[in-house]
Amino acid sequence: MKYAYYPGCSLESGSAAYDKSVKAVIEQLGFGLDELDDWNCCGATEYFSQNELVATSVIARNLALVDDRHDQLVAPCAACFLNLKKTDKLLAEQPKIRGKVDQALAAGGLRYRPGRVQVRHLLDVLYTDIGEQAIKAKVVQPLTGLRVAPYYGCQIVRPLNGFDNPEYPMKLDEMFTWLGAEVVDYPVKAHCCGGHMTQISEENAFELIRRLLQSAADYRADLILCMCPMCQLNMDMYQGRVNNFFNTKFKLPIVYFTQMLGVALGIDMKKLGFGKELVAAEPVIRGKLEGQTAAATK
Amino acid sequence: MSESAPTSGNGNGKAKGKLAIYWAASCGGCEISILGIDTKILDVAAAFDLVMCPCIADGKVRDIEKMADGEIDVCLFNGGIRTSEQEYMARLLRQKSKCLIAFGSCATEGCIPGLGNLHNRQEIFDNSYTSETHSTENPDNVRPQAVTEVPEGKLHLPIFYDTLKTLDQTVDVDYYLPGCPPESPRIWEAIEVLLSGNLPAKGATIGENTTVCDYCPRTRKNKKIKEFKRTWEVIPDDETCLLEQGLICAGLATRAGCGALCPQVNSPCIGCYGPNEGVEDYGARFLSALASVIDSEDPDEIDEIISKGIPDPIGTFYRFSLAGSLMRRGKRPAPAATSQ
Amino acid sequence: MAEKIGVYVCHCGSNIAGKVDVEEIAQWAGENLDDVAVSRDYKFMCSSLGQQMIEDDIKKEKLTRVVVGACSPHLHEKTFRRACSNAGMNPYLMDLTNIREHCSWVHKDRSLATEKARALISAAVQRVKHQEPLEPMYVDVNPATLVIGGGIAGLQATLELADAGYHVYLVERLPSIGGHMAQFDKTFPTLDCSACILTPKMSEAGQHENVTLLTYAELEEVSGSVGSFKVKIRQKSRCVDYDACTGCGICVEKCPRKVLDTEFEAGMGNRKAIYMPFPQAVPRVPVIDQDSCIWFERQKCRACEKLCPTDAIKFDQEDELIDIEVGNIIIATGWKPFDSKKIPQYGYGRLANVYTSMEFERLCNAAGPTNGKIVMRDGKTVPKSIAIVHCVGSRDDRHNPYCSGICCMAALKFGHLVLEKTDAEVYSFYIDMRTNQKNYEEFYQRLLGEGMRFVRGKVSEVTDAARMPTEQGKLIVQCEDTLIGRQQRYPVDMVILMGALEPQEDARELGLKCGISCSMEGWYTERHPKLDPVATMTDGVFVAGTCQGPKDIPASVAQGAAAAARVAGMITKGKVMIEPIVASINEQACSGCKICNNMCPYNAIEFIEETETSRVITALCKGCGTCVAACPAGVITGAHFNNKQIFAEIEGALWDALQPAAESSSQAETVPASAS
Amino acid sequence: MSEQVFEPKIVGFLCNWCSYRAADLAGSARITHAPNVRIVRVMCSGRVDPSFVMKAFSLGADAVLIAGCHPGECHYIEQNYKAMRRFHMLRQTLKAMGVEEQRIQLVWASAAEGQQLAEAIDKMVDEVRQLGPLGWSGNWEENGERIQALEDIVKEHEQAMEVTA
Amino acid sequence: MVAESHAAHLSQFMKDVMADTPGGQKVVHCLQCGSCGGSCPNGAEMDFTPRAVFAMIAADRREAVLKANTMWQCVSCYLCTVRCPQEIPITEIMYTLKRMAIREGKAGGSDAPALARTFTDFVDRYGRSFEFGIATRYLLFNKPLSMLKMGGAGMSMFAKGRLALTPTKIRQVKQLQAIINKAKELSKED
Ligand SMILES: Cc1cc2nc3c(=O)[nH]c(=O)nc-3n(C[C@H](O)[C@H](O)[C@H](O)COP(=O)(O)OP(=O)(O)OC[C@H]3O[C@@H](n4cnc5c(N)ncnc54)[C@H](O)[C@@H]3O)c2cc1C
Ligand SMILES: Cc1cc2nc3c(=O)[nH]c(=O)nc-3n(C[C@H](O)[C@H](O)[C@H](O)COP(=O)(O)OP(=O)(O)OC[C@H]3O[C@@H](n4cnc5c(N)ncnc54)[C@H](O)[C@@H]3O)c2cc1C
Ligand code: SF4
Ligand code: SF4
Ligand code: SF4
Ligand code: SF4
Ligand code: SF4
Ligand code: SF4
Ligand code: SF4
Ligand code: SF4
Repeated sequence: MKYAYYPGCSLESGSAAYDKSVKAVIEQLGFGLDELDDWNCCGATEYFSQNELVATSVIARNLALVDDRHDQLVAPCAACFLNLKKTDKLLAEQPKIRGKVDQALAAGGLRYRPGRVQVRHLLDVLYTDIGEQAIKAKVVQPLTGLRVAPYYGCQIVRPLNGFDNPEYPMKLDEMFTWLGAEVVDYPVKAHCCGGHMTQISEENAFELIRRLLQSAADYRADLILCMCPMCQLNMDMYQGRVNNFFNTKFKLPIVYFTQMLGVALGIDMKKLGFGKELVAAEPVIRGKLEGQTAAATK
Repeated sequence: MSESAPTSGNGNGKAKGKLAIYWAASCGGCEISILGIDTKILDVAAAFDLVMCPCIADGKVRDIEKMADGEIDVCLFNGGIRTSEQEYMARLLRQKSKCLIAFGSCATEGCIPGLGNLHNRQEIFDNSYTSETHSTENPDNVRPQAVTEVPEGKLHLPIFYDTLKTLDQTVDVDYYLPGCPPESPRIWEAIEVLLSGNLPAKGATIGENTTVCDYCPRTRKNKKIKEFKRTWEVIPDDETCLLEQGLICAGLATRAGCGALCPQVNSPCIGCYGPNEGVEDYGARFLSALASVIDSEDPDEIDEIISKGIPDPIGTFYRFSLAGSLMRRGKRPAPAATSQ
Repeated sequence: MAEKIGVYVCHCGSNIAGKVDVEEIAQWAGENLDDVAVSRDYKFMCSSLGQQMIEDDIKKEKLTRVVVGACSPHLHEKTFRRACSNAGMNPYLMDLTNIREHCSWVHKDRSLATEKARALISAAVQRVKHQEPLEPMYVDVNPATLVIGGGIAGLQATLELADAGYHVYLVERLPSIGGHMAQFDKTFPTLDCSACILTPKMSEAGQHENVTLLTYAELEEVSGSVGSFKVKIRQKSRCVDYDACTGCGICVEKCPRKVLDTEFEAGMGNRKAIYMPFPQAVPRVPVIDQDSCIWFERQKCRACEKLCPTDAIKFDQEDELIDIEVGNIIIATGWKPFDSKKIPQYGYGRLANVYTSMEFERLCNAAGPTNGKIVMRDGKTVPKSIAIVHCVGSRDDRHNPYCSGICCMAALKFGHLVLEKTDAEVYSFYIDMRTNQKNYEEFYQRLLGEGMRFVRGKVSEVTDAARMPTEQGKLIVQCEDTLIGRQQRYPVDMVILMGALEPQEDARELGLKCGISCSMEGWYTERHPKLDPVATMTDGVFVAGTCQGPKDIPASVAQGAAAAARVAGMITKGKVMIEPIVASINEQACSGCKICNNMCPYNAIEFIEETETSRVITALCKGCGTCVAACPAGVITGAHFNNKQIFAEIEGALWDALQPAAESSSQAETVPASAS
Repeated sequence: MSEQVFEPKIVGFLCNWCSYRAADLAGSARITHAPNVRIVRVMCSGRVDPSFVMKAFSLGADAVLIAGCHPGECHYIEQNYKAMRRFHMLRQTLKAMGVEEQRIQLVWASAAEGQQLAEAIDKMVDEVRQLGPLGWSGNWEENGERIQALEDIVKEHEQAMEVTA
Repeated sequence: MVAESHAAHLSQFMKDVMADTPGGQKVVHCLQCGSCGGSCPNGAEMDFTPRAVFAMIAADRREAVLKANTMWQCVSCYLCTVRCPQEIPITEIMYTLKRMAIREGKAGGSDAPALARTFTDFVDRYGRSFEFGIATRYLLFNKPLSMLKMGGAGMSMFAKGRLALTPTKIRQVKQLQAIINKAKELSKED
């Protein structure tokens, strides 16, 4: 298996921390992830709202760009993952649409071949392909004492993931028990973060974000782990405004799971893009982990 | 055509019979196998005069043409009918022979030359005479011509048919002797039958009614196949049935006669002895049996097992019998043969 | 010898003649088809006059074969076969071809319908030439019967037969008979006490002179066929001597090892390592659960052995295989509950106060772990509000597409019990209220009156994630109240999930052993869904109760009785006929390749080691012909459907297809003669 | 008679317990459908031998329909799975010979599915109509130049003999 | 599956929705159970719950549905889809309704179409999305007020280096545009 990497637009700018930590973790775990050359935007949810054929064609371009040396396309972003996967399935199963997309791609000199690449989410690759043994073997800084709330959001687990339960996913939970963290089993881990609702109807979105923060706080989480730039953005950037709006006092750092995985693997926090989140994570993490090591050495 | 038995000559003072051996579209292996009967060839020589056998003795068509109808007692005819000349010879020998025997796989069911029936003449020539194949150099695109004008007049070459036919698709046949080639001991057994005068019903195949598995010493347990394997993919153990190890062994469907030579040396039977008694279509029987034991109930998986394990179904099921089978080309030009 | 065939084409009034030119076809067949000696058309072939005509012709014209072109063989094959045998002809030398259902009734164009009918007649004529005389087989019916499953359906069947004077072997895999009904408190819609109506039946079965009770036993193997099945039963080791034990219960009382009872108590209570599932268990002989017994775990204890007054404890008892012979089998293996953990958004297993319906049955059962007190998992708090969720795992393509039929009523029953025993509010969240049996709708009316609250909407999720202070510490049931079209949240203390009835895990496997099939979902397939609901496609094997599909107790009982009646009918008749349509192997030619050995679901093909050939056990073969099509050597023949017959039929059906090609081949005859 | 639409001849192998009864049901319910399928009754779709299909093609059928009980609902428990496997194997084999997939179809129809069976037949007839005749036996015939060539040989041989004579 | 011959009796709206949605044939099987409406994170804000929308589709109430906010409230969380007992592709139908509403000029009441347009315009031009550009353009034209409210968070994002001020462009923009243009052309065909 060889992996092509589709970072997605957000990882280029707003979520550079994700990108950075993915790369650092991958390097530490010692396996290859080659960025797909000249990839284009997956269209988020926006293309599908306007023109299905354009949406699928734009996405199919990425699938067509994967060269013969790679048979897996890995996306870290939930929306990118779902769009790529959904399109791949659609094209494989609906010859009528595929016929048209083929024509569109041909206009750009490209060709889509059904079943050639497998679209995977990064979590799936780390959990399934790398696996417990390999990851555990590389842990140098167990996350003992840190209460993490894994947050899956929607589109990684629904509707097509096939590697975890769409209602009550567990893979990220399991991975963090490998790392020694205390995993918080809270009920909203696969509920919606509001998506682009922040842009359209803020107050709705605030309520959705509040539900997540509230539940994580109720379960006394130290921080929330996420795996999608949009989720991170909504819960992090809007946390202050949610506090203002509801008169709450949430102060929950929202970090990418790869960042925490990196910490456990002993990678320097600087290299993992910490510091870019608006609700600072470093003090919380250091506080907990150092306290723990201190307790252990006593 | 021939209703009476051939004049049997046993060397015991009776008049010697006449024997013709002819080859049409075939490889010559059948003749070698005849010679393989060893010293018994002398008994044959004692019983028969060899009036024709282009491979090993001189003989002129003209002499045959001059014979009276039915003058030849036995004709062993090997090879399928691919050209007008071969058809002419088949008709001629039929007319002149009391007993015409389709000898070997080519004559009985078409054999390897019959696989050409996947294509028509045009396709075959295109492939052979253009430089698509590595062994071809033909810059001027020369093609064989049925008729060529020379100053002396017209020269004729036999024309090459679209379709290779078996002997019995061309002329009436009395008996069949299967095998590619027929095993020498079976040839001798057949000759003994002929000499005995105790003839089977017309149209019979002189051979056994059971299949190769009957002679195969391998142990059979349970036939369930999740994956068909190609011969180079596994080194089979030499105890268990090869099919049960995933290899496509045609021994199941192939008439006994060879003594299970191939499976005994760790090589799956490829089916050269043709269908068993009473079987209408070898390939259909074989594929039905194989498909029946695929271990899956999911249509997609089944399709995958088949297309992965049997990329060339015609070559697998009809390697020897395409021409003689019920199978015909579809309307559209057949796709280029998938390489094995 | 050429055959003399009689061809009879039926008008069926205008049913056939209205679309097919019957007279013309009859004439054509007489003139054009080889070997046809007589060819007639007639208004109603199946009438006594029509049959008489065939009989007369057979005798007068010395017909050797008969072809009838009329309706479906499923309607009248028997009729015409009878006519033939009346005239002294073997009935299997007749072929009935369907030119009504398959032709006149479904085609618009008269000339096209006529053409098709002609082809069908031609096919039948070609086929019939190759048909062979066959003799039906008869076997005696063994009057003993095997009933598998001791739930209410199996009990009913057992008692009906035993009372009629026939012997019954009742095999139950658990330590006691009784089935699910034994776990219930009350039964809808009359609310009679389940134990009160079930226990008498259980003890009757336990004591009946005609019943051999085999509990803690399972079916191992079935061979043979209708009339004479040979059955192997595995009697699992109880570690208790069945005959010596008096059922005093001292061992149970003194056993120090307590384990969670996930069977009878549905995980709501405990039992001992040596146990009888419940006080009224039949038989009253305990079993040792070897997985939890201390002796089996670490060779300590033996308290039960020491205290048993009759020395009945036998730690070294082994499984025993019992061979029995019966004439018929009734399968009544019931259902198993849906695993509610498969719907994680309902929180079962994660949220303490979410219950399954079977847990709740035990919770409100007077003989249950709380003596019938409805309390939450902490064992003391009485809930103030309870939500009952319908259709959990039913009517859901992701789990089971079917309606489980009984859970709406069970939900109403629960509602009533809660309202009777507590002050709690009860909500039912339903999609449709299914109450369509006698007195069921009245029961719904009663609950409306008793103040049960009904919300029409499938529950979306049950959560403890509170959004408002009023929701703190509660279970929140979220759904759309579809009647007002709004999303709603209901904070409650307890949630009951009305899980689906599902087929037993081993239903398919057991079915295979007995030679019967299951639907996609795993319910046993009856012979006819309306007109033969307890028979199966395998003669001599019957089904009753919920193993055939979800149903309530009255329906299960009715089926148990019906199956018993069918079996009693067979026993009274004494003999059964078996169709001679079976496969046979030319053993001389069989190479022993074993391809066919895997083909037969009835295990009718055996491999004979000495000769290394295969053989069909005629009595087991059902005549499907699958092995015939599989044999690579072509040495299996299927009676009445052999290759020759079918090839001839194909040829006849296509009599008009090769006309043009035939012309060209006649051309080929005129090749030049060779030079001479 | 000018332009006639091509009406394919199709042989249908129907299982006695389900699809044959479905066809019966289509009849009782008067569900009209195309008259092109000539039905051969077999006890089970598992009885359908690939050689039946080949035989039908070689005798001039343009297509073959095989119909049986739905997977998992076989009257004989599981024999329709065998039919399914053979069907896939045969279809791939025929495809390699240039026979279009639509010419051999496998349809599941329970005894209750008269409507579905009728629809499947109509659909199939339509598809095969589009394809035109299969003409299997015709595809095997040689063209007229064969006779000419044989005549040439006869002539040449006669002439050759005269020379030596 | 509905037999095709029966499809003729369905409402025109239903037929259109079915034709426009992969797997959309299932919508006739809606049981009106309300799982979807009960699950939707924005269900409370919708004019009609998805369930109600399906009833309205069956009743051919096209105008009312396409003018409703329901589909614009959908955030594609797919909860309804994975819970629907009839496996109806609800979220995909929401997309279909969005497209229909835009096509038929009914999508007046929501800002979502504008956001979508802004977004795709950028992608059409650069091949990548460009958060800063999208946000400013969209907010400037659609919600100048919230621009002010956002300001603070936007500034912090900028300060953290999380807002790029210039878009990245893919190398083969021409190729992408050729594909998009061809796709647009093809989608007009039917
Ligand atoms: C919560 C709930 C409440 C209900 N309340 C009512 C009610 O009030 N009124 C009503 O009419 N109906 C009620 N029902 C329905 C009722 O449970 C069934 O109708 C009834 O149990 C069916 O009886 P049965 O004999 O078919 O199956 P079961 O009761 O399931 O009995 C089957 C028996 O077969 C045994 N068995 C299974 N497999 C094997 C095997 N392989 N070998 C040997 N033995 C085997 C089992 O151990 C069991 O003893 C309720 C159902 C539920 C879920
Ligand atoms: C519109 C409608 C459609 C239906 N469709 C279906 C369906 O598709 N499938 C299905 O399963 N069910 C259907 N049913 C239900 C079905 O009709 C019944 O289940 C079935 O008819 C019951 O049969 P029965 O023998 O009990 O009663 P009946 O059919 O009523 O037969 C009773 C017989 O007894 C005779 N009789 C009455 N009194 C006397 C007397 N005193 N002396 C002598 N003879 C007497 C009557 O004349 C009658 O012939 C339908 C019902 C309705 C109303
Ligand atoms: S190896 Fe081949 S010949 Fe031998 S038993 Fe197996 S299938 Fe038959
Ligand atoms: S030996 Fe086992 S069954 Fe007996 S009392 Fe001890 S634990 Fe209980
Ligand atoms: S009986 Fe009622 S609760 Fe049970 S599946 Fe049917 S509708 Fe649902
Ligand atoms: S009375 Fe008839 S129509 Fe009404 S709910 Fe009952 S079954 Fe349905
Ligand atoms: S015909 Fe069918 S039932 Fe009979 S032996 Fe063969 S596979 Fe078994
Ligand atoms: S498949 Fe045929 S040859 Fe093989 S064992 Fe069975 S009967 Fe014998
Ligand atoms: S969940 Fe599915 S079946 Fe239920 S109302 Fe919604 S769309 Fe209809
Ligand atoms: S996908 Fe859309 S409609 Fe469905 S639950 Fe999520 S937001 Fe609601």
